[in-house]
Amino acid sequence: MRGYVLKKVGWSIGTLLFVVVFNFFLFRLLPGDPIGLYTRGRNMSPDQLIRLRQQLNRPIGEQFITYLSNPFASTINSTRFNRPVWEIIGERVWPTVLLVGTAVLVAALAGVWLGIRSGWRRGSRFDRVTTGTTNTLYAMPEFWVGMMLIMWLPFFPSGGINSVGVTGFLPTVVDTAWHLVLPVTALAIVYLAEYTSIMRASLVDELRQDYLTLARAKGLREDLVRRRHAVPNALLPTMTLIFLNLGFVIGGAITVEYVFSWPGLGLLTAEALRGPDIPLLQAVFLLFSLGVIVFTLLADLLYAVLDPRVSTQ
Amino acid sequence: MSLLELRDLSVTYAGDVPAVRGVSLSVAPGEVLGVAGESGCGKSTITNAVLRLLPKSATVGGSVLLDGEDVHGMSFGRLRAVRWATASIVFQGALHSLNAVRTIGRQIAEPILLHEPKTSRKAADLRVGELLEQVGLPARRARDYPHQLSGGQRQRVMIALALACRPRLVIADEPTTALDVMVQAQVLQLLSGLVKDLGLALVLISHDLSVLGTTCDRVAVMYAGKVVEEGPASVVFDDSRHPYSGALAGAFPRVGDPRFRYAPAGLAGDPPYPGDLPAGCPFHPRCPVAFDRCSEAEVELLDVGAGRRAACLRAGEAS
Amino acid sequence: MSALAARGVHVRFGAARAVDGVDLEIGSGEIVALVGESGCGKSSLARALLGLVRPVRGTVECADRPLDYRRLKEFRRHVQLVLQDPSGSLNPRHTVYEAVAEGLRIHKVPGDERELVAAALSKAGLRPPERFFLRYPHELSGGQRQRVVIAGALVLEPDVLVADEPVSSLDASVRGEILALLLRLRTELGLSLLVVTHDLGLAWNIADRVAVMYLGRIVETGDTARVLTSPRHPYTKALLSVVPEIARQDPIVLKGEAPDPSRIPAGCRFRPRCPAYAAGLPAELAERCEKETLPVLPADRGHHAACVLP
Amino acid sequence: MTAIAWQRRRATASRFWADFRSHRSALVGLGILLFFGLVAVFASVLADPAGLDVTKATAPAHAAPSGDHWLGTDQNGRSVLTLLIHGTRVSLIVGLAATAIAIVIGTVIGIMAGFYGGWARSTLMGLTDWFLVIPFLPLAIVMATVLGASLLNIIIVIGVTSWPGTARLVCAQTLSVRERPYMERARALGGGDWHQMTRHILPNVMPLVLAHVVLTVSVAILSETTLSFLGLGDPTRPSWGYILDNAYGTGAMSNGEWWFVLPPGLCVVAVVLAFTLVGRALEAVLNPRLREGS
Repeated sequence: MRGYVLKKVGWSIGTLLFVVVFNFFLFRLLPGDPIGLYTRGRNMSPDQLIRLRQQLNRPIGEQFITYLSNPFASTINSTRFNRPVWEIIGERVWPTVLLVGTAVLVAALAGVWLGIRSGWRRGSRFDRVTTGTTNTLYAMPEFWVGMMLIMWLPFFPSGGINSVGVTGFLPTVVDTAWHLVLPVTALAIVYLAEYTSIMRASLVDELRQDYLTLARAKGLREDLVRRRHAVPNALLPTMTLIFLNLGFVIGGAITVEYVFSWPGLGLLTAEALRGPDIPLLQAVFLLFSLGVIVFTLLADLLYAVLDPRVSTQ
Repeated sequence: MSLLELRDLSVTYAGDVPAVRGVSLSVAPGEVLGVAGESGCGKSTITNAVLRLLPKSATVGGSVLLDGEDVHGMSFGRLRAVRWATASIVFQGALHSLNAVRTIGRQIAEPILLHEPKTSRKAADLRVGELLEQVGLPARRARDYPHQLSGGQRQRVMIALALACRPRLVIADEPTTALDVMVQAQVLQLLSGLVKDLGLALVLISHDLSVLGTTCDRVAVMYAGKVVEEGPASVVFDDSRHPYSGALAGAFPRVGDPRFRYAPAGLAGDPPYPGDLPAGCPFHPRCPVAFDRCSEAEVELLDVGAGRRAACLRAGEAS
Repeated sequence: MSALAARGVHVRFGAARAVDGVDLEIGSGEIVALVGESGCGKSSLARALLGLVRPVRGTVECADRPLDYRRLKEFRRHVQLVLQDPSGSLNPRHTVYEAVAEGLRIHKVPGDERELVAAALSKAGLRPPERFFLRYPHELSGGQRQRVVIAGALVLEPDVLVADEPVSSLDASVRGEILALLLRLRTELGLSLLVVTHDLGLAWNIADRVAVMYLGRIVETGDTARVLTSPRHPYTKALLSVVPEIARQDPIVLKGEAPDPSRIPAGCRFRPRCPAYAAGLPAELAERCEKETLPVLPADRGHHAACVLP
Repeated sequence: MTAIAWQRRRATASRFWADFRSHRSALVGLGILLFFGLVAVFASVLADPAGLDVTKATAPAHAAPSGDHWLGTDQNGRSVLTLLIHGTRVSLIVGLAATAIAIVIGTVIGIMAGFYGGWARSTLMGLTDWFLVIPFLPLAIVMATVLGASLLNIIIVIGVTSWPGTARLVCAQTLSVRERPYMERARALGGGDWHQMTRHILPNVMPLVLAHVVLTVSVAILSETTLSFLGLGDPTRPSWGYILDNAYGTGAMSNGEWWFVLPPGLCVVAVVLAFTLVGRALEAVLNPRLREGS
């Protein structure tokens, strides 16, 4: 167990290093004038330009070392907002966590339930309908779902996180929840498809196993066979996969936040694109990668805790 | 009275594949019955038929009487009550038959708590410890997970599990396959001891006739879904009346017997696929002593004296 | 002259001393059975003899010349392999013809490929061979598959065949035929044969000599009839006693399972499970069991046992 | 003998087709793909490419569907149907070409890593894991920004961000094939690395890869749509995502211009779903683990 944890933590650190280095060179080793890239389409004061030129004209090795000493402390301001990038990002984290967290929770609960029902009765009408629906939902771009929702459900707010003029704690909460409905639906629909198929596949995998025959032979009722043996065992890989997905899910929120003008990291990314605002993009990219690494590590650790085959090794 | 009685049992799988074609067998308490045969002869289907664990698509004919009651006529509630409490199974492939993410103790306790709901958790744990010691494992292994045990130890756990509800009949399906000879000897010794101590009825299923010959009271040899020879274990192994039993016995030669030195005994051809059986006696294409009548009609089991039956037209002539 | 020999071979996998010093010879036209429980190192020894794993110490000799690992391909024409599981040893996407011709193509053997393949299939008992050319492995029975594997080895006209548990995954009634085929190959083609098995009955069936392996070493070796009728090593005695048989002496069932080859005990490696030692030995003998490292048994034709007991 | 060999191959192919045909949804998928394939090939015949040119558009902007423009017009007065028809071509080209890149990289790396093991595997799979960790969409966005918007760049971006999944799958399959006894037999016969890889590993890995290819195409098409929607597509080659981008940018949803929003999305769903259905069916037919018996 200790060895396993150490191995995973070591791997995460290695990956983090890779991402940090990759992030640096991806933006520096591009063809063309870096200044042009960093300032494209921006009006900058001569002062700013001089500072930027000083930074970018240093030898690449030196820049790299400065960067490595603290990759999260970008010395270059956002060209769009003209403020330190991490300050801007800090403001945008919570809306994304709220949106993605709610969507994942809803989708995971519903997806696991649907997956269990359709996997247990493989080939039934319910299963066929569920599988067909999830395949279709999976094929939908989430931003398109969002656009359709805006078009057809006009009584929900089509953008933003709060209406103008709402004050007080409770009214704000209610108002935010009201604003959450459409973006959460758009995201959850797509995740739902994924979680359902993961849960179904891992349950179907379990159904093949001999230990379920033994459970039946012991005299267990079918629903006990399912609840006590098949489902807990199938939940193991599902939970891990859901956790593993969390890191990527944030990336998927980009278009939905953009469509709904939800002031989170996704919208920030889309804003950074129109420019493009390279320092901001770089920072956002690093943050997303970090998120995936952290959640991958958490998924591995969760698996170790849940599966005795790892924890008792 | 016999504890388990199969009366003309037949099982046909989906796609018209007859796996078992009219088998009648019985076991009394304290008796060990061996069922021998090769892959596809239907021996494992019998195991599953006894506790009605066959897939829904299978059609079952004849009857399985457990304590005089037909298993296939029971209500589901009654069936669940009978499963494991009256008869239990030692499945082959212990690794896959155990739930990998539950401790052995919990898996053994599960049927106890299920069939004797008044048992306290503590009493169940105590009983689990006893059971483990009975099969030669220390009680503390109850806290282990299946992957922490060796193949032989897992097989012992399977046996402890089968004894959990004090059943009167245990069916062991290839309990020693994939085990080393020495571990195989340990497991067989354990099973024989349990039969003696607990007065169990034991059905031992194996492809190895020599194993059955030494462990069982009576042996039934199966071929293509039917019993082709039945009788006291040692005589079937030593002096078989059906040429197929003879070949099976010869496949595991007696070390030291000059008759087998440089003379491996085997049969030409292969066991038939259950969905495509030859006409007449299904064994006749491989039979060294077949003659023209063998391909005409299937031969029923004939009495050949001293509690022995064989399904061969030449059974009377042998030896 | 020996067709294939191991001289002081040691094979390691990490900390596990899978083969821990073995001398073994397979004479020309001889059938030797290498017997032991799983994990005793018998399969590793067989793979070392085939040049599939390289011993950390010791040499493998083919026709009295040490094996040159830079010229393995040439060596492969002399020594061929037959594996336990015939369904796994054939590529499911190759026809019988392709499976048998594979060796010919690898070695660019001159001559009519079709005729050579047909001849090999006939030798392995698949007649008429043309009927099998275009079959896929899944269309054959277990016995037929094993014959195809044997034909694939025979097509290179080797001098030695190493068979690892050649019949243990076959149906009981089919085994005899495959063993009979191996015996026939010896008499008709003069093949030498090393059969790796856990089954003493199989050794009795076909082997001239038998070597019993325990925890990386050969503990008893000699003529099959002598070793199996009057065994000298307590381990051989125990193994023989548990062969299921009617009317035999009481079985000596050893406790525990095959021990870990990464932790070989000092002194006699069998001592922790030895019934003779457990029953109590004279102090002088017992001390030798505990302390003395027994020499590697010689590879000659005599009957030897690695035990301090007479 | 070659005649019989061909006969056998034909028999194998027809058995495969029979298996495949038993999945009704896969036939539906195949039909949809055939339809869109024909549309892509004959795009210029079905709709005059001149209709894509903003300067030549004569119809009123934001017009509802009519006899002239079955699916109405966009903000520049171009026929949405014309855009859709030509968008089919872009979506399919990007999907197929990007997949080809991903599959080639993934298969080569996967087989190398799986076959050689040890040092080579640690390095190659470590690299794969790293690329797997980088969130796909942000990476694609960054790369597209950096490389600039063109059809070729979009293909490259999607291609080089999609290979790690393939490499993982191929490596796992190679590892399992490598442990089969017939590999040991091939070594004992004297077969070298090249022989083992080409004669044994590749034929046993390819079927799985084939099913995966089809699924990768559907992901690639979705990615293309997303990138184009974010304005990273080639502005001279309108794709379905580009239409949606324009629809969103000109407020088509709040104006109730359903003809501007609904059709491009439906096209994406139809094509992606079709590839998914075909891929799943191929998986079921080709992957013996999912098959009963045999």
